[in-house]
Amino acid sequence: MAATAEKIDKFELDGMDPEKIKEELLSRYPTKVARKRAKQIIINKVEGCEVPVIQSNVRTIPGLMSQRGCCYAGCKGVVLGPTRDIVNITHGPIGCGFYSWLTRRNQTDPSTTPDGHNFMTYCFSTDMQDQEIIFGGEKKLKQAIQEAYDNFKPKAIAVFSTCPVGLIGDDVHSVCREMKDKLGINIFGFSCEGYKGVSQSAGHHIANNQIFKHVIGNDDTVKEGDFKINLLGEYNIGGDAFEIERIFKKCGITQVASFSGNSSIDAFANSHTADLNLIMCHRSINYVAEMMEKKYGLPWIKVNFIGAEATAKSLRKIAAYFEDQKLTDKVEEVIVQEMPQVLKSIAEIKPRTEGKRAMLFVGGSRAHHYQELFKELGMITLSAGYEFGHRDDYEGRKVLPSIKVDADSRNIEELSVKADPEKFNPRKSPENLQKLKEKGLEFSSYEGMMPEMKNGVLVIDDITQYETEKLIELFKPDIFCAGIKEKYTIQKYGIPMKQLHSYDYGGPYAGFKGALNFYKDIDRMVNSRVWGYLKAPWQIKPELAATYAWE
Amino acid sequence: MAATAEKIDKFELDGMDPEKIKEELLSRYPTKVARKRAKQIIINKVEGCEVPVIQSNVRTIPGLMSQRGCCYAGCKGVVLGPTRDIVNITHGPIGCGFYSWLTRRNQTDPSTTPDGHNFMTYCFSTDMQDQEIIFGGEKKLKQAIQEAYDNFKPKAIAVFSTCPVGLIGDDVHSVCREMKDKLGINIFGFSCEGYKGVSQSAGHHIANNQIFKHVIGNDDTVKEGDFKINLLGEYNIGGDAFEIERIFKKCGITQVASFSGNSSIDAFANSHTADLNLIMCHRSINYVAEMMEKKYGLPWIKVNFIGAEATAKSLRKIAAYFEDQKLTDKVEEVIVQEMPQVLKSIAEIKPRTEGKRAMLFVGGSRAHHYQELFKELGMITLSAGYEFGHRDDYEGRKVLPSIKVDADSRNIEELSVKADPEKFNPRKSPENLQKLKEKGLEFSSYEGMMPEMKNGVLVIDDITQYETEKLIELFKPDIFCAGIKEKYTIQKYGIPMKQLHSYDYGGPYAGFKGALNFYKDIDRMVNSRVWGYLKAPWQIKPELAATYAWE
Amino acid sequence: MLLKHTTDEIKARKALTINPAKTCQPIGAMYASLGIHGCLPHSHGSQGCYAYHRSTLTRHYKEPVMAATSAFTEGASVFGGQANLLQALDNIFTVYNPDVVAVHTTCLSETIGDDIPQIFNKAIADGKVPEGKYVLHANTPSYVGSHITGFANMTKAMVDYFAVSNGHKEKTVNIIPGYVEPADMEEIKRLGDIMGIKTIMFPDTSKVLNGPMTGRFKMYPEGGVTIKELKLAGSSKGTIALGNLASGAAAKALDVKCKVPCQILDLPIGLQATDMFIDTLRQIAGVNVPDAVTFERGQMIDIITDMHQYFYGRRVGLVGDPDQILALAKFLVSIDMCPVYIVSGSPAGKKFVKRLEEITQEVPYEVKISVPGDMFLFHQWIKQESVDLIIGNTYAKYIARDEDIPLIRFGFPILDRVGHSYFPTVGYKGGIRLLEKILDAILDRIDRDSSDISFELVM
Amino acid sequence: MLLKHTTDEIKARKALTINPAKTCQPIGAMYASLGIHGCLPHSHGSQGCYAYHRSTLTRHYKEPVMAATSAFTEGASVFGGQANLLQALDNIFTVYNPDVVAVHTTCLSETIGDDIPQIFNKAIADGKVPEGKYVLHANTPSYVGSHITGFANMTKAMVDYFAVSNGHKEKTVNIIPGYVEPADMEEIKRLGDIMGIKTIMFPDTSKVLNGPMTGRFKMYPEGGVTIKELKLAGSSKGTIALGNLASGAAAKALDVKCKVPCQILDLPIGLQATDMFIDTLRQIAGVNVPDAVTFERGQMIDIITDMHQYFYGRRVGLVGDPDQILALAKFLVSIDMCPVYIVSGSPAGKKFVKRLEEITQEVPYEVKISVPGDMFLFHQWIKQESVDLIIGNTYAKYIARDEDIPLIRFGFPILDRVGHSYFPTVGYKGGIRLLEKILDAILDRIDRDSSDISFELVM
Repeated sequence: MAATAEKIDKFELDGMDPEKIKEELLSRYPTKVARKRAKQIIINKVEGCEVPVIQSNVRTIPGLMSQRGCCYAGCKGVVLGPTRDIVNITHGPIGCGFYSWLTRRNQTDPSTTPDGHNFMTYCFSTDMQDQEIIFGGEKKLKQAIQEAYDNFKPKAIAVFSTCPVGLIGDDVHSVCREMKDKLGINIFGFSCEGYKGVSQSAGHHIANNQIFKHVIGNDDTVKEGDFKINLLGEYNIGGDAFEIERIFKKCGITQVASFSGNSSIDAFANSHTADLNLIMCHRSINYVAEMMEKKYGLPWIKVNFIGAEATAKSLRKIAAYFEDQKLTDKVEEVIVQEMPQVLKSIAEIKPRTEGKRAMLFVGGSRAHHYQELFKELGMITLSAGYEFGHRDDYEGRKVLPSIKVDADSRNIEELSVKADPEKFNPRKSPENLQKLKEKGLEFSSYEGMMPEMKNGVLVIDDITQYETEKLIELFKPDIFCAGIKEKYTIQKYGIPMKQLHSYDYGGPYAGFKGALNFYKDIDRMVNSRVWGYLKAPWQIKPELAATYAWE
Repeated sequence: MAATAEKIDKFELDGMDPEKIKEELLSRYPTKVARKRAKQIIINKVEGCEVPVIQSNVRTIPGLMSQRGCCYAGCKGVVLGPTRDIVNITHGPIGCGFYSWLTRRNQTDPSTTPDGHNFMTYCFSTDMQDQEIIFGGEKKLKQAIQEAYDNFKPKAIAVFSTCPVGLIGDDVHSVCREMKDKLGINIFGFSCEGYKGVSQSAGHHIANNQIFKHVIGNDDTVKEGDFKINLLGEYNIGGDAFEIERIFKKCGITQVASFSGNSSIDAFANSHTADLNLIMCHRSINYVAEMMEKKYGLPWIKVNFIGAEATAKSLRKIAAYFEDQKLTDKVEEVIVQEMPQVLKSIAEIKPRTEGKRAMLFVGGSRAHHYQELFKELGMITLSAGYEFGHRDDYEGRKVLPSIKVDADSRNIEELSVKADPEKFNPRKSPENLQKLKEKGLEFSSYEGMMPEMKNGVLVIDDITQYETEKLIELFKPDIFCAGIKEKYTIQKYGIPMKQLHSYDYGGPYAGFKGALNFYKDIDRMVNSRVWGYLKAPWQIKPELAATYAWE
Repeated sequence: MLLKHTTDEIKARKALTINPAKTCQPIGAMYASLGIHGCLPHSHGSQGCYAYHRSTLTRHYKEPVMAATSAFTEGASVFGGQANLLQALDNIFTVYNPDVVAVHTTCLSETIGDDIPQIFNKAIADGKVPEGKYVLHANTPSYVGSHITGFANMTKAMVDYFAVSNGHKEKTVNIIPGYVEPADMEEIKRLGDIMGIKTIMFPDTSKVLNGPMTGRFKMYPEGGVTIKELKLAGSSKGTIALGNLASGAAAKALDVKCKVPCQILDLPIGLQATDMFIDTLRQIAGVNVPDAVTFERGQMIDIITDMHQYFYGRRVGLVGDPDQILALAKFLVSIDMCPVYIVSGSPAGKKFVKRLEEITQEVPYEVKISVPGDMFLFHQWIKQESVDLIIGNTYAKYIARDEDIPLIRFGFPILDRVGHSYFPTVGYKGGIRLLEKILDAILDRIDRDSSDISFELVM
Repeated sequence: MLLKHTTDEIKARKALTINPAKTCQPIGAMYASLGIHGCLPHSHGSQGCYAYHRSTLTRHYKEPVMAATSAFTEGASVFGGQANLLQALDNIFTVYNPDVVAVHTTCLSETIGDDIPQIFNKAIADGKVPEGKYVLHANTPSYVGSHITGFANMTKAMVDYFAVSNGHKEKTVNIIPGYVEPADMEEIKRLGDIMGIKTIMFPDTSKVLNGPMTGRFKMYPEGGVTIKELKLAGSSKGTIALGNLASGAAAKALDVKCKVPCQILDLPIGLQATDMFIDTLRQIAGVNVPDAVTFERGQMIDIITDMHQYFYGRRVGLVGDPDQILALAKFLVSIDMCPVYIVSGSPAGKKFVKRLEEITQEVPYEVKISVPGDMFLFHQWIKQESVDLIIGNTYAKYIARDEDIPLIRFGFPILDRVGHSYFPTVGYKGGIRLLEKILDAILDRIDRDSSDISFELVM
């Protein structure tokens, strides 16, 4: 990779040599650590559709302060958390349930399901005690499920295993089966112990598997509506999904299910009746899309509703798929209606944001998607990386065959899925798909983040606290995007930090209206006077003489 | 008076000799001051209906810190303030209007007059500036009246003169007449400059005179209703008048006008159509009652709705006056309905209040009326006095002929009122009145505070700060009643202090429900643990040794 | 509706003040006098004045407010108040034994034209002022200026009566804190203390009007500037006057009388005004700013940057006293808030209004300023276009309720809450308190107005 | 309704916790570790723990919360976490250079049974702990106790690892402040300072978790108890432990290990608990209480007596950590308020519940106590009979909104307001702040609920 350095447009890195920077980032590490990190810190270079290999989805290095969370967080927190009508019981000590209680801002609208159930404001836990560690927790879990049923009469209960559950050998799944039989409602478990895999990513996979096994396909009712789609990997942070739903509605597109922002288990059960899966967050949900395609015959396409242009592009993709002139016209009409205010806002704000420099280290797709919005504001992405992405998220799905399954991934169940003998129904003939592909509509495809980034910028996987600090000291970016743990560390440097998990309690940022919100927030952040107060007058001018206000 | 000391029940004064106490109160004063104050500090002694003479309604002694306010406060603040539908303009520098803005807790219910006018939340002032002091303020006043009219279109505007107005010679009354003619609404002024008289009392008189001259009798419409009365001298502090109105309503008594709690100028105008005037606060309003009797023929009786027993007694007086069996029955029925909860509350609270000792130095009738409530709780009044009472308020109206008019009273206009040739209508024949009198109903009569107080207690007129402190040091009463200026001075001694102007933002205290409120508040105050925290542990036990909580 | 007759139709007024945003001089003088140790304020006028002033101050502080009055009757109004004042001084020193009596006049005695120094001379000649006791006075006609003017005049009187130059400069720095709360005065002293500077602050109502409950009433509580300190103020290295309207006159008088140079600064409310105060103090005293102060500053900025999104762009209506609203407006602008309506009843001069205009020139809304103005006009502006927050005294609660706008109680008088006399709003710590109050107001409102769907756990 | 499925029908539960009023041990240990100067807390377990703890502490403090993790994968869970911890220590000291690493375990490493001292020995033997650097650890299994237990265990570890008796008693007094806010720790130190007492306080998160914005990020901020001080704690005259649950264990360990006698007191929240703290401190140190402290005490009582009518008889629901709710309940009772529902998720023992019952025995309502209990039950009680005020952490806002009850945010975590880390609630000044908050909550509600007719200017 060193050889590529000379060809890089150095302007993009404030005139700095990316190799030197990489060296600096690695210099303090013990040798072995440096060797490993060197494979995760990559200088981007796009040649055709080729980008360098980036090691990712590998173990977090102990002691280095990664941004990552655990398997449970990915399973319960991210994927299942936003479903309002399942009573989600955390089986384990109290902490895991407590920390994942309402902390992810998944908005939901219970008025859209007839029973109005919403358990998202509740935290359910078996609050495991030492006697359960010693004697096993199955009995308590069973009782907890019974109590949840008695108090809430939900239509489904899910159980999430935390670290000790696997170690002490509780058979969560058999307990769930037993209680399902007893209570007559859908009850299922997740073996999403925190130590599984190397990050949240393992939890997404486990979540996908179990929803697929226990829920999807349970309800074959074909609902009314044209252009039926499912939206996958959109978690309705700050109302993103509401904005996307608004646009769909306006376009006449029928959303059957969302995985899993503003979602209901009933919609999951019915989701295989849709005709197309749209993937927002490729990392967290691609498994479901792939399995649904195999079993039910729904194709999937990658979409992105972050960024006004990206939104327009995604809508056009959907229209292209359905091959319906009325839909195509409607989509164009909606774009024509929505874009003027976006362009007006850009015209007003861009002069103040143009040329400002951003860094994004977050999530498994957000570090990619949000570059769109910064681009719309004329801002430069100096460096980016994922917290829990895989190589396909960086380099594109074309590298999937070349990814070796390591020990940490091997322990995550890989479901073997076949076409359902009754329900499989290919929505498009292979010829039709081929025709659409030739028109530029890519199926089951994601190009990844790196091909869209400039040459010479640093792509860093699972960035450490140390590297974060170094980058900030070297570049002093105008804005940095990551999560809550990083926020104040960054801001202490006097650099505004935008949370891209919680949006700093703002949003929505998706769709057209979301873009407007984002522009305004970024304008506020990179142009505020409040970052100019860091030095006191006596620090700026320590000598003794001055003239003052009223004189 | 010294001669009477030996006959006094010393128990009432904690076994102390009242003469000695009086001596102590006077000892620090310069001789002349002591001589004056000696006439205002009286050891009570009731012999038949005779009580000692108490000098009152005399000048405040400069420098001694009296509780008193001024003529403007009595006129604008007390009597006219509670009338919601007159725009009351203070003519003078800003302060007087500002201080009397919403500070008296006169509640009012604008929904009871059709136009719903309520200007009590507003403060109107000419905000006199030095140029007006030099060149006169009439022009500005005229303009202010015009602006008030333009902005609010009220049915009446009143103008109140502050200290400088009299001195610079503004003719407020002629301005009012001129503007009345111009605008066609009722506009009238009050020469209630702060220096007039010796206290608020002068302001009451001036207020009475002008309402009588400019408003009462303006509307001869005889309204529907049985047993028509006016309630005089009730200012609806904390909703007192609402409670009294509730009781009247329940008894079938029709209140034509209230002077001036929850009042409207329309009701004043119509008040001469009632058949009986009831006086609560004798001091502030007796002038109106007397003048109405002379001009229109309405008799007046003294009532008191402070205290449940007093309320019952007052209701019976009214019934007796109207000589109607249905009313008498209704009144008895109401008393039977209302008293049980009063008695229940007393039974519960009295064991905790019995024998506690109170002092009351406040107002022109409250120091008298509230003794009723304390009596109901088994509490002893150790000492009492008025802020601005006259001898008749202390000793009873029988002393009126013997009160000499001094220079300070002489400057308050005394209206010469005669029977109205058309409207005079004696409600009862002289024979009838005599008959009622024989049955025990006293007309135009007020016995005063002193005859109802124990022998030996100190009655102190216009008490000073110094005397207040001395009394507290000597007696350490369980509760002290006065006004806001005194409140925290008293409380610093660790003695709860009840404001009897504002009720400390509690109330109502009138009527049956008010009595319940009062009992509860007094119970709370005299029995709270919070007065026991005054000494820190290291002040109580300064030596070094102790044992503590968790050991 | 509490103020149901207020509409958005604004009719020009030049004679009628409705719902004033000020009160009269004497109460300010009384408040300043309470900031002298062992002092009994005395109101030379009708007794109504002293009753009203004591009542209002008592409601604001929930503390004893001791003062005396000349208790004019009609006779005194005709013949002058000399006899009353002489008798009052005799009674006061005999019965209440203060160290000093601070006399302020009223509209009444001013209109009559009583000559207080002449009366003092007679009192002293007659032996009515005991040995070692003091009197001072300020002319505070109610029909000129406002309570701020009265405060300024009485503060200046402290200089006029007591400050003397002892011929060489002491290490002390004078601070005139302005018409602020006892807690503010305490905080200003604390900042001086941790900077290692010996300060003389006058007036100083801390420990006077926020005193303890001990079971003993002290007519003269332990706080207040002493006469000895006031004398010494004439020999200080310099004077810092905080708030031009309330403190400027005294500072200038001290310069003229004793050649003590002065800096007149804004009230140290908010980051930049506090910076200015600290920086001036260190320069006058010739000291370094200790890290502890810089640390507090950093804490304040930390909150500003952390919570910036909630401040940004919010429209604020500001009504209060001039020195306060100036400093507050600057503070609000500095955190990207938008003071759009600014009203004070106190006259403050054209330069003052110009500074307000400068401070608010970057606010992205039309900014309306009325100094002097009244709360009726302020309310009418809000009726025309609402605000997100009102900052004002207790009377503003009527507007806040009618218009459903959050209110932060600030200024004088606050009659319905406690806290203002115990916790400062000046200095960095005071700034943190203000930020907390602003955030509480805004976040409470967001919580209240959120739908169930958008209700936030973390903010 | 946010919690629409909560009804007043209470069904006995023994297995399912709903809406917990506690969290797990490790976060408490992490918080305590941050109170050692130059310390990097380290979570020995899966990386999810450290991520959750850092996130939660960060949301509460809006400050950097630095910590490391052993980042267990399945392999480590099977074979033990030694290799991970060794690698972590090497990386930490090499890259982040702390003075000390404080390791706490998790449910994972505890279930596995990792022997931390043995791993430390290996790390030291392997040269992974540089000269002059320290490690310490506490066992904090998540399935025992709560975050309070974790705090207590890590605080005790400070004693176990560092305290030594130097053979003669120093003049210092140890204070273990309990699981309180940085501002509380600062206030406790300030009280010691003005009493002229040299105190060693541990842990001490002041200036760590309420730090300034300066433009520089400091991984190890200036606050925290030093290792030198921790060593010296073994030679102090005595120890005051505030809050039995959070501080008792460390105090007793110090007594056993170094013969430093201890007094275990309630948290100094409220008048009487602060009295007890001050009185004990003066007795241990053998000093007189300065007037300044007594003055603050008097100010607090002044507010209590002035505003008593608003406190009297109001029903309060109290949910939080044991040491806190005990002190708060006592405080509320002392001002004639009525804590009627008291819940903590943390187990605290029968004696604790008995003390709560004693404290509340004069409350003229049925008092319901559930320790350990959860917020679902707390809410159900409120559904059955409402309260006038809730005091609890941010999660209580869901109940407060559903039931339209004013909420005072108190305890951990507070995720949606600022102020708690800057202004103390301990000591007399903290008491004044609490009184202000209670009054604001009650008076705001009175204002809101008053009719136009009964709306009050003065309160």
